[in-house]
Amino acid sequence: MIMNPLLPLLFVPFLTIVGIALVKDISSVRWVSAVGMGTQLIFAFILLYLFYKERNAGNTDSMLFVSSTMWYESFNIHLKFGVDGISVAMILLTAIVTFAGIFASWQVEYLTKEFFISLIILAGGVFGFFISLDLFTMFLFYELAVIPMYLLIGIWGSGPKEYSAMKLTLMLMGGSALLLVGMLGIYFNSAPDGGQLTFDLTEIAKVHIPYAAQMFFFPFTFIGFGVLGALFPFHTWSPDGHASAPTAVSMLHAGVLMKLGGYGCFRVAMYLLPEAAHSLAWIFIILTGIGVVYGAFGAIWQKDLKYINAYSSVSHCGLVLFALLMMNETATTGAILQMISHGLMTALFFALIGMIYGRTHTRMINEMGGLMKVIPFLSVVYVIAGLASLGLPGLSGFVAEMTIFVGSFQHTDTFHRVATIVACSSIVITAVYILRVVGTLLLGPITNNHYLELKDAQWFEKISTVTLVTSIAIIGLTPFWISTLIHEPLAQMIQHLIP
Amino acid sequence: MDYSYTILILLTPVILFLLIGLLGDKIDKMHAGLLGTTGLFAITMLSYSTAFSYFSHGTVESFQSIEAFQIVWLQFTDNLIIHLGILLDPLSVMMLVVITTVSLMVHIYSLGYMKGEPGFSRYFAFLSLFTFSMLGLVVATNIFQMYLFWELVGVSSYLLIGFYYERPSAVAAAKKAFIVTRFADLGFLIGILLLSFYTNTFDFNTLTDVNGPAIAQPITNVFMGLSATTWAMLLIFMGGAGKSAMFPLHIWLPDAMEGPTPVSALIHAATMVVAGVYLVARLFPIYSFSSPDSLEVIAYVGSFTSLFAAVVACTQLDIKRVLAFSTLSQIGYMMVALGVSGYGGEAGLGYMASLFHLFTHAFFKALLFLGAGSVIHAVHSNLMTDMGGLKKYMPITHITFLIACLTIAGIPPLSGFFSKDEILVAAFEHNKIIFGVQWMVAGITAFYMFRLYFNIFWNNSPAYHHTPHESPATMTVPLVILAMLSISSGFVPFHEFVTSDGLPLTTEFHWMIAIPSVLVAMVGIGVAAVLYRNKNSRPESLALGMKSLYTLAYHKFYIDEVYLFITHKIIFGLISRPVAWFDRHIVDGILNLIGNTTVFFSGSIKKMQSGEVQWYIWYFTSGVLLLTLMILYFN
Amino acid sequence: MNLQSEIPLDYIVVLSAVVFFVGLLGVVIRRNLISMLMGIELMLNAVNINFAAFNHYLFPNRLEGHFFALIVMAIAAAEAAIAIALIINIYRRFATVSVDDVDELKY
Amino acid sequence: MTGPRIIFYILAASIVVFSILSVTSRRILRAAIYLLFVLVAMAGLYYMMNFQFLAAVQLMLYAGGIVVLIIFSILLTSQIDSKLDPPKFSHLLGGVFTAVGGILLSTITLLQFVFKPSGIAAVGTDIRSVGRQLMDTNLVGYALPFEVISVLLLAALVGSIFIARKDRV
Repeated sequence: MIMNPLLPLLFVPFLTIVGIALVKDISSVRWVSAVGMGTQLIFAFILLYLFYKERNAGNTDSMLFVSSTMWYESFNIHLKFGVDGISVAMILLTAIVTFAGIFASWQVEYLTKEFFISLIILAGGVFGFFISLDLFTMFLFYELAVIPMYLLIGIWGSGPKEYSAMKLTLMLMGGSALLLVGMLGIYFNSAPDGGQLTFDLTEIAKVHIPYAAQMFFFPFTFIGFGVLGALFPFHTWSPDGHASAPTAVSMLHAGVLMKLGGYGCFRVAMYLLPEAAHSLAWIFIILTGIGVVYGAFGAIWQKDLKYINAYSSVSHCGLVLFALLMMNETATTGAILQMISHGLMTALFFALIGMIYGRTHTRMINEMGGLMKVIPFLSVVYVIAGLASLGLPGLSGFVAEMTIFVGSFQHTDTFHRVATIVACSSIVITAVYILRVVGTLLLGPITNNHYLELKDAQWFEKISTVTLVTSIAIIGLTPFWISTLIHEPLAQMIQHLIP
Repeated sequence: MDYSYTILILLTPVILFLLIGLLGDKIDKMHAGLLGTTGLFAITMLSYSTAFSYFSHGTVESFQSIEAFQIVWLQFTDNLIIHLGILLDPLSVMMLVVITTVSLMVHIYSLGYMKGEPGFSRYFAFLSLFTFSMLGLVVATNIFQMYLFWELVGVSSYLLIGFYYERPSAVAAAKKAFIVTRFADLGFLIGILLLSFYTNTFDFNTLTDVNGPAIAQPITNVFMGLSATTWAMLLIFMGGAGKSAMFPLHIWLPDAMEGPTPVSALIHAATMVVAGVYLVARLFPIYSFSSPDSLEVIAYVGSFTSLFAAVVACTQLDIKRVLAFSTLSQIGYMMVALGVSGYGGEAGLGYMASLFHLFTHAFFKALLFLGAGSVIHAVHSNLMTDMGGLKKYMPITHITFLIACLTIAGIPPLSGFFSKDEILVAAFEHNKIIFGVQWMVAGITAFYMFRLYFNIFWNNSPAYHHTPHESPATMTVPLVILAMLSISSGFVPFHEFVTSDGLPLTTEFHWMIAIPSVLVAMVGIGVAAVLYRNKNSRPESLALGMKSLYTLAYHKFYIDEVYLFITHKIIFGLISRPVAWFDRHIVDGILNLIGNTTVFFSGSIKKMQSGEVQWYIWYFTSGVLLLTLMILYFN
Repeated sequence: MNLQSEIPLDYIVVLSAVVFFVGLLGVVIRRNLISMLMGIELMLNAVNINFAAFNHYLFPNRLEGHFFALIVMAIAAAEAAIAIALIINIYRRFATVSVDDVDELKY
Repeated sequence: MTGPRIIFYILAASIVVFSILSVTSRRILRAAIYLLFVLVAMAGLYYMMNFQFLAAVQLMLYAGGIVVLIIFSILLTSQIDSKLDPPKFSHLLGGVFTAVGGILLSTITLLQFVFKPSGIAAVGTDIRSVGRQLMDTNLVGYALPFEVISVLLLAALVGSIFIARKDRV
């Protein structure tokens, strides 16, 4: 047996941080980070390969590469790691976005070392979250990922950064507080017949938590994760937070961290409390349905590029939760695909916005115009990102959205189908705001003569954007493999959800 | 017969797109254009050979549909699978021929027309992308593949309309085109969802199978008096209406003329805009058997659009807009034909006629646009007031344009006569009112086309900056070829190939219908000649005479303004803006309120920590007293 | 003299409570350090009365309360000495004995 | 109405009245004098309880020592004719409220409680026996507290000298 392929995912970030702490000058810091995250990306692909190999060898366990170590005996807390297809997909996403994020923040000059260390701690937290199979460790990594965010926005942000950082952190902490209540509720009900209480996800899934307890703790858990997943009306940290955050942080936050919300909602809230999920789904379907349309409408009126994108994230992430709540295999596959697709897309958007801001020093779309002429590379990539966002076939957005819509529509209940039609209408509104931005920002005559001197993308910016565009296109062109990868564990999980 | 080589028809343009798109800056512009054109020539030849072998090797009785190629692209559920494949049946093979032919002509023409443009290679990349999408659309084996390429076609159209991206009007037009069609596509998508929910399949062969789930299984769900199938089919037609610019979703098409003229010829005249017709034809059995109500709707929508557009076309001054409205009107004809048709046998005449008209229209409308492009190339203006007397400067353009005008007016023995005649026959047999409208529209069509013709080529010449000259051979050769096709395509025995049930159809010639329709066309031409052949004041006085109608028509019946009102005032002003405000002030406000309340209370409590020892003593004593009180008297 | 037979214990304890809270009032309302010290002395004395009274009434066989009162007195003396020293020192430094003006450590 | 009882009432009344005057008077020197009266009255109270030694110490230490010390410090730090600032309203309100509330609460509670006199024979409280017990190291002796107090007093002595030393400032 070779080494467990999950461990490098935790060690590499750690070693990278040590490496960054040891080197002196800025350029070495950058290179150490880039090499570290590049290695992480390679390990993520190795994990994918080993996962396929194991599956093809006939291993049908729901979780692979499981390792468990007793950590704190009194409360039966384990360090338990393991992955299924969904986690592997999320890990790939995280690795790609982090890699791109490092290159997107190549030009951070102020406290570079600390910046990269915080960034990698954040990424490490996310990796840990996705491979954890123990509620407590999961929560631990969740907090590990959320807290550097405060520093990253508060120190390296722009605009009203203290306010935004505070707002974001407080809201997410509020979410964590709810989550903690829900988690402890699950823990203390994890052995209804007496016996050892446990935080172990797979163990809890096997027992039947009493219905009353489920009904009580489901809203806590779901909203707790939902805050991170921009559940309406707990989304307002997103516009302010993103607007103030530095580029790479926006990328990681919208691209990866918001996915923790959706993943947690599914893995913890719905999977462990299935009956309550069934009874209460309609409330959250209404909320997410509102969020999808509301976010899109909200985006139309915004002037600031980052606000537009933040609202669009509200809309797209709303779709993730919406599809999860439909609780069938297709819709859930779509939700996970949408997480990945939105993660890549929005990371690309934020990277581009950062690069454009770095050149024009404004994010107001009506102050810019005609950028296609002067910075064609970035503009073309922006158009591609926009098209992906509005669901152009051949890019990832289409695959995800269509899977969601078709899946949700398969629901036999009329209410769910009507909700699906409402959610569908967001694709038109999305087209409106995307094209508005593209039209005003990139096309048309050049509005400012200074722009004639702007330089197009530098090499590191190209690496960052090309990585993301390629990923988007690969998923968009050949969705079958990733769809199967995600779909494979779902059959069993959905079976668990349906009473 | 093995048709798997047809995959090359799809692969070649996408490879060309990537090649030209990614290497566009590296290679010489002209080489990029030539590369694209050569590639397209190869595709055209492949399509011809496919068509030849398909039609010659098909069984005598009927043409079977063949799935030449099929891979799984994405699997939703066990039955709902998006395949990427190639479906060959008479309809799609016919479309292959039309698309590749027109596209090839446009490619050749563009080599001359777009010469010297800064985005020359980008233009050819987009053209390849469009060709790929359109071909993928017509050979789709299932409705979702069609939707997929449908969207791609929309994006290529967006990119090409906005080709001159530094011109704000072009950007606005591109945006408008995309959003309007996108809105229609929403209907299409919901229609697909509904249809697939009840039939549990995407596959065209299963859907249109007379014994299949969509037709044989009665669907009892009724919503607002219409069955679920009817709703689904109406919504799908909405998608088709958006792409085919049927009233009231037509507003994007006239604006789309901001794109380069060859693009208008290819996308907005010959191929993409007939996608709606193609869609309805593709799903025709379902329309015919399961929801005849929606066919009625299609017929009336088509009829109204054709009349409406024809009236508007009479007043427009921009020659490309005249042609755009003429396109609307002609597509209206095709829709009418589908709407009045039945399935199989004699009843299926309308179906055949519709596609026949699609076939001939593609050639003559492309010819008209390319001719107009040639004129615009020469005088550098789109307005017919800047033109006149060009027949002596541009003989080839003149002759080919005249042929095209005669064809669209329906003068025998040109192709337009045959196809339009079949449509009128079908309409006559089904619904006399629609027949009457279409007959009248035939006259108006002749009138506005010859208004255009006389205004461009006859009339008095304005003062040109420099003498207009005939276009180069790259532009005139396609014109000549298309003119020949316009003349000859009417003689194709179309009724033997493309019919609703795959069986050959015998058609008769109806003198009772042909003669009035030709007569009305002659009248239209005559009126146009009287009014516009030479400079005179009659048009102005006529316009003054019908001032209100003229103004209405000139402003396209103010439909654009209505849309503008709805989008800007209602959607932006009454929904989006309040939503943004609501989010900033209410949702966020509540949050800030919670924060501020906390701060306020903490501020109040903070004062207790004043550092004044006397207060501490006081708190301490009061606390002790309070505790005593509680313990002794309140427990 | 035997107070036991003349006056109930309650009276003395109530008296002590009154003195105690009056002393507290003095501490709270005055800003002058010396006045506050006087209030504290009152409170200490109130406590002393209690010690003595309880000893006298309830446990006359031992002298616990008596000695405790003595010790309190001694401590009060020590406290007063230190306090006066501090007050004098504060006066020298700030030329005031008002607590409001002596707030350098607060900020 | 017997003699001791009358004396007790007089003492009690003077304790209450003078203690209130002491905290309410705005002339600080008068306040100190009123405090002196309170302390003297308390000594009388101790005397009535047969604690002659305690009464003597009260007189010597408080009346003779602390009050004198206080008066000295007043003379050192204040103008004789200056008045204290009237108390702030919030302080007054809070202080009076707590004081009155405390008095009421204690009084009500105490009057409800019935103290049962033990009736045990009293030990002698004359100076001799007090002295014996104070110096006794047996179980009932108080030699240890006595020593502790002496150490404390020494520490206080040193401390106050150290604090009040002039050259340190």
